[in-house]
Amino acid sequence: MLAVAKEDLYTQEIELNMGPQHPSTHGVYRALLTLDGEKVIKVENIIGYLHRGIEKLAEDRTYTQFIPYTARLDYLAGMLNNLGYVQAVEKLMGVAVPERAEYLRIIMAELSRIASHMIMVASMALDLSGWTAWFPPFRERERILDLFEMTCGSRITVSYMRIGGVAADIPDGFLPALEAFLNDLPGMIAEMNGLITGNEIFKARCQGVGKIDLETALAYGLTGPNLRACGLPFDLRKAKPYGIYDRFDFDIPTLSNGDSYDRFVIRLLEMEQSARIIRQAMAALPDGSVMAKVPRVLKPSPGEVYHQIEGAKGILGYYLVSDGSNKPYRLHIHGPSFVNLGALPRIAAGGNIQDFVVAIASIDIVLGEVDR
Amino acid sequence: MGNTSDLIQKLQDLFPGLKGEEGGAMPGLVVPADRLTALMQELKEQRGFNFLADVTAVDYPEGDKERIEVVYHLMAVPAATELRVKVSLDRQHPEIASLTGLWPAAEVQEREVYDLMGVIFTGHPNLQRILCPDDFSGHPLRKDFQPAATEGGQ
Amino acid sequence: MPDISTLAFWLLAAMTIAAAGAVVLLKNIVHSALYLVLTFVGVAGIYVLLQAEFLAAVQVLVYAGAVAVLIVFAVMLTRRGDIRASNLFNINYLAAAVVSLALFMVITMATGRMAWMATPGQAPASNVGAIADAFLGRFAIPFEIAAVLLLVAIVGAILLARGGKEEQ
Amino acid sequence: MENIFTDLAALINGFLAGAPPWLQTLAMGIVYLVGVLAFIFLNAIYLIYLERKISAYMQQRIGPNRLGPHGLLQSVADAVKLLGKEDIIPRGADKWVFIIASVIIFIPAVMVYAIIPFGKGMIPVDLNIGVFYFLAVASMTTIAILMGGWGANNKYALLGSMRAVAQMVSYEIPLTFSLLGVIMLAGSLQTSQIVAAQSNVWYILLQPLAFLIYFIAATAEVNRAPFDLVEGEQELIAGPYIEYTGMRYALFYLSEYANLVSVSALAVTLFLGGWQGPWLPSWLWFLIKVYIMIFIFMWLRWTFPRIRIDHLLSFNWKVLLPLSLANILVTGVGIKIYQLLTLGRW
Repeated sequence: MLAVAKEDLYTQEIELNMGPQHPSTHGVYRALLTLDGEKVIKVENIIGYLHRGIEKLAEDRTYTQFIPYTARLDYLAGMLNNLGYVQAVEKLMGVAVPERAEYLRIIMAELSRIASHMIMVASMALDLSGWTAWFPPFRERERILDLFEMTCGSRITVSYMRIGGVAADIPDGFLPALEAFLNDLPGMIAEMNGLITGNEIFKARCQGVGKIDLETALAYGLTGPNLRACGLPFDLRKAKPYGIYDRFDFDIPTLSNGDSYDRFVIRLLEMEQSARIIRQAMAALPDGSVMAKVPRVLKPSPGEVYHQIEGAKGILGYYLVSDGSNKPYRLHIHGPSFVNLGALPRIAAGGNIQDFVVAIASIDIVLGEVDR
Repeated sequence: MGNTSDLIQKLQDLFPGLKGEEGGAMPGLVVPADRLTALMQELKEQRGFNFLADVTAVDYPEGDKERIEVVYHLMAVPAATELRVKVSLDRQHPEIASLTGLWPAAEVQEREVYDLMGVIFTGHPNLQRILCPDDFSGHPLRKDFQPAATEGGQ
Repeated sequence: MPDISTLAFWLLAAMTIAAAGAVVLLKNIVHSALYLVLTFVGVAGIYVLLQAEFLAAVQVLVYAGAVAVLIVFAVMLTRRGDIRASNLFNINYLAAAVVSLALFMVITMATGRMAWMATPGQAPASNVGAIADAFLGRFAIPFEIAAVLLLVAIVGAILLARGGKEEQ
Repeated sequence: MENIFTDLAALINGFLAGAPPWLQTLAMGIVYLVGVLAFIFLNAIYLIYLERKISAYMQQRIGPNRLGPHGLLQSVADAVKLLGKEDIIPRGADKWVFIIASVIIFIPAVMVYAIIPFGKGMIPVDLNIGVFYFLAVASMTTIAILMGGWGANNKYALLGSMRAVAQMVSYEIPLTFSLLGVIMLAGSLQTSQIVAAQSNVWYILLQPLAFLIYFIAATAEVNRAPFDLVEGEQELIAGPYIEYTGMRYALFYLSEYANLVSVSALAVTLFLGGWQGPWLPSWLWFLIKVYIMIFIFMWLRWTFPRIRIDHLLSFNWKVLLPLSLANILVTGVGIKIYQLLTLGRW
């Protein structure tokens, strides 16, 4: 009988720098992997390559001047970032927003959410080498961007929301184009389901990979679709409605496994719900002004506010401290990607390199928001 | 929110030195630094504030009470009740116990606060710079921080 | 002009011996292992000259394509501080030289005493059938025993790879 | 039309009528080599274009359409661009291993064409061990990838070559076994005879399982999606090829397409009746069939996500290998039963 002590049979661990230039890190992010063969033993996040000091910049800009910066945080869901910021300032100042603007905000925010989820499903398919599945979401996302461009002139960095309303009313032709888009959206989702969701290889690579249970997910501060994929129907739009979300009828899709596959599927399900909200908002869209009467120079009275909205990637929070001047004394942005990425070492350890790529795609980070 | 004043009352009984802040959009507590861990444990395990929503800090260099305030936002999931907890720290030696033992979510956020504001979190497993480069000096979000470019230009 | 196959033989023989020498003499063990591949290929070339194409293909497939790959692979994965000086001379080279020299003498003497006969006529166009007949006819039992041996080796490898029960 | 290539060969041979026989052999060898090289280069250039067009078609895109009519010259331009690129050899690399690997990879890719019957009487060397020669030479590709991966002194390259060894050495086994059924039916390893034996019925009908196993194993052997783990651009970026630039990188690319053509050609020869077909010239039939095979390979590539390495290996050892062994057994028993029924004896 061959007697080999276990200590004699060991393999040398190697450290592998994945990034900052790597196709699957979704931007300039570096993961320092400790590998045993191909198995990932330890993950260390190294971030900050895109740090622009936006929180510091905010202290030197007026409240209105800061709006464009927000769209550069999560640049895949600019409208949602705009929304969170202007609502935080409005909460601080007690500004009431006209009805029409509220509805437009909902439409734009949900479109932004759909666009962000589209990027996620597309790039996750691509990270598994499912090249063809990359195209349907991007094709449809283009139409969302066209709608944004139609309204505010920008596609990504929208800066559409204003403190007290929105920058511009929607042009003629917007609603029919939106209607057409919403009619085609289920087709795209079905296309994705046919192309990739039901694919056996895709399932085999995602199911059970990067699994996290609900309790751990909460402890690690996971929010948004990543948390709902663990089975908790927690969505701020329902749990603590901001804006006029309490007027809409929609469901919170949940899945229970908390693995990469569920995190992928839940995005597809959420797109459908967002479409439902948009349809209701379109039907109820009132006439009227899109901008409240706000003073030219905004000087909120001293105080502080923490406003959270349900961003595309999780709970997006703005902590705003005012000292009574026309510039924020302190602005802190709680980016969901930042915290979700913090949970990655826990989520991804134990799989191999390919599983790591799946895990990082499934938590859906955007480095603009991680590094701020 | 009627029951928040009850909550604050009860907590004040438990933790002498605790101050309540009502009014505003969110109830808040101000707690002495040495009671923070115990208070957070109480809030998490007995009061249902099981989710650490945010950790940040604000620098107040001026006035007679120069200080750094570390601000914690908690949330009860799934009820979505929010609570703010603040700790005032000595601006020269800001030091506070880390909450990573209660919430692993605190790890990255406390690193960020350390990096940008210079607050030392004792007991943190890996308190290093996270957004700025490792060889960066200074803590950019402090009010008296001078960016290098401005220094050179002056 | 000499016969082209004679020329080819000398070229191949020189290449094979040079490569074999490199396996022993080079300081970088990965280079040694790669030269081993060249040695195998050279031997396969000599088989071709002997019109034993099947044997040559087996030589390439099994030795150059599989055995050498595994050797190179194992060598590459073995951790060494400096791979450039991983195949150095040590004191054992004296003993090795004695053994190799003795082996060389034995082989030379044996070949020298052999009465070499030129085979009459051409080699058969296809010797695959003959090899098959030999394997499955006259030498069926050794062939099957070799198969059993390989099976045992595979089962052993699987057991080793699976590890002990406590690891599962 | 049927005989243009054979006539051309005969013409060249005629020029050499007076030369000594060794010179004739050498000259004809060079002619065949040039022919095969031209075949490989033209195919590779066109296949890159085809791949881009097919993927574009599947992805609702247009694909290359700027250079030349319908973008036909795009790959030529790319090749020229690659030729002009700087040849970078990393400082830490094992220089000679790194350089030679890019050349060595191309040798087996060309050598395997020797036994491919491109048409009636159009086989460069009709070796009596034909199919076996193919497998033996093709197995050398692994060592070139291994050399490239190790020589680059890059962790991604090393991981890629580890995958290459695990994948290619293990998929060689079902690949070889899947061909045994055909060889047993034809009773020969010679590709010309295997083609001739399919004049009545293609072996894909008699050996459908073997064809399937061959197809899957060949996809893994030539590292094409969904088995392109060696390159794995989403994980290992380009695996063993990561540090190669310019023409050296292009050589790997080229040999990959050469391998794609050769495994398709072997599939056609062994399972799809080779060059046989009505009306059209034999070499055209061969080309058409090869391109149908290549299209299926491309179809797969642009449809499936990449498989995971442990799934890949367990699929090989637990599914393909037992199936290919069972196929040999069934084929052997079937041949004996057929002989009993038709000849009345074993």
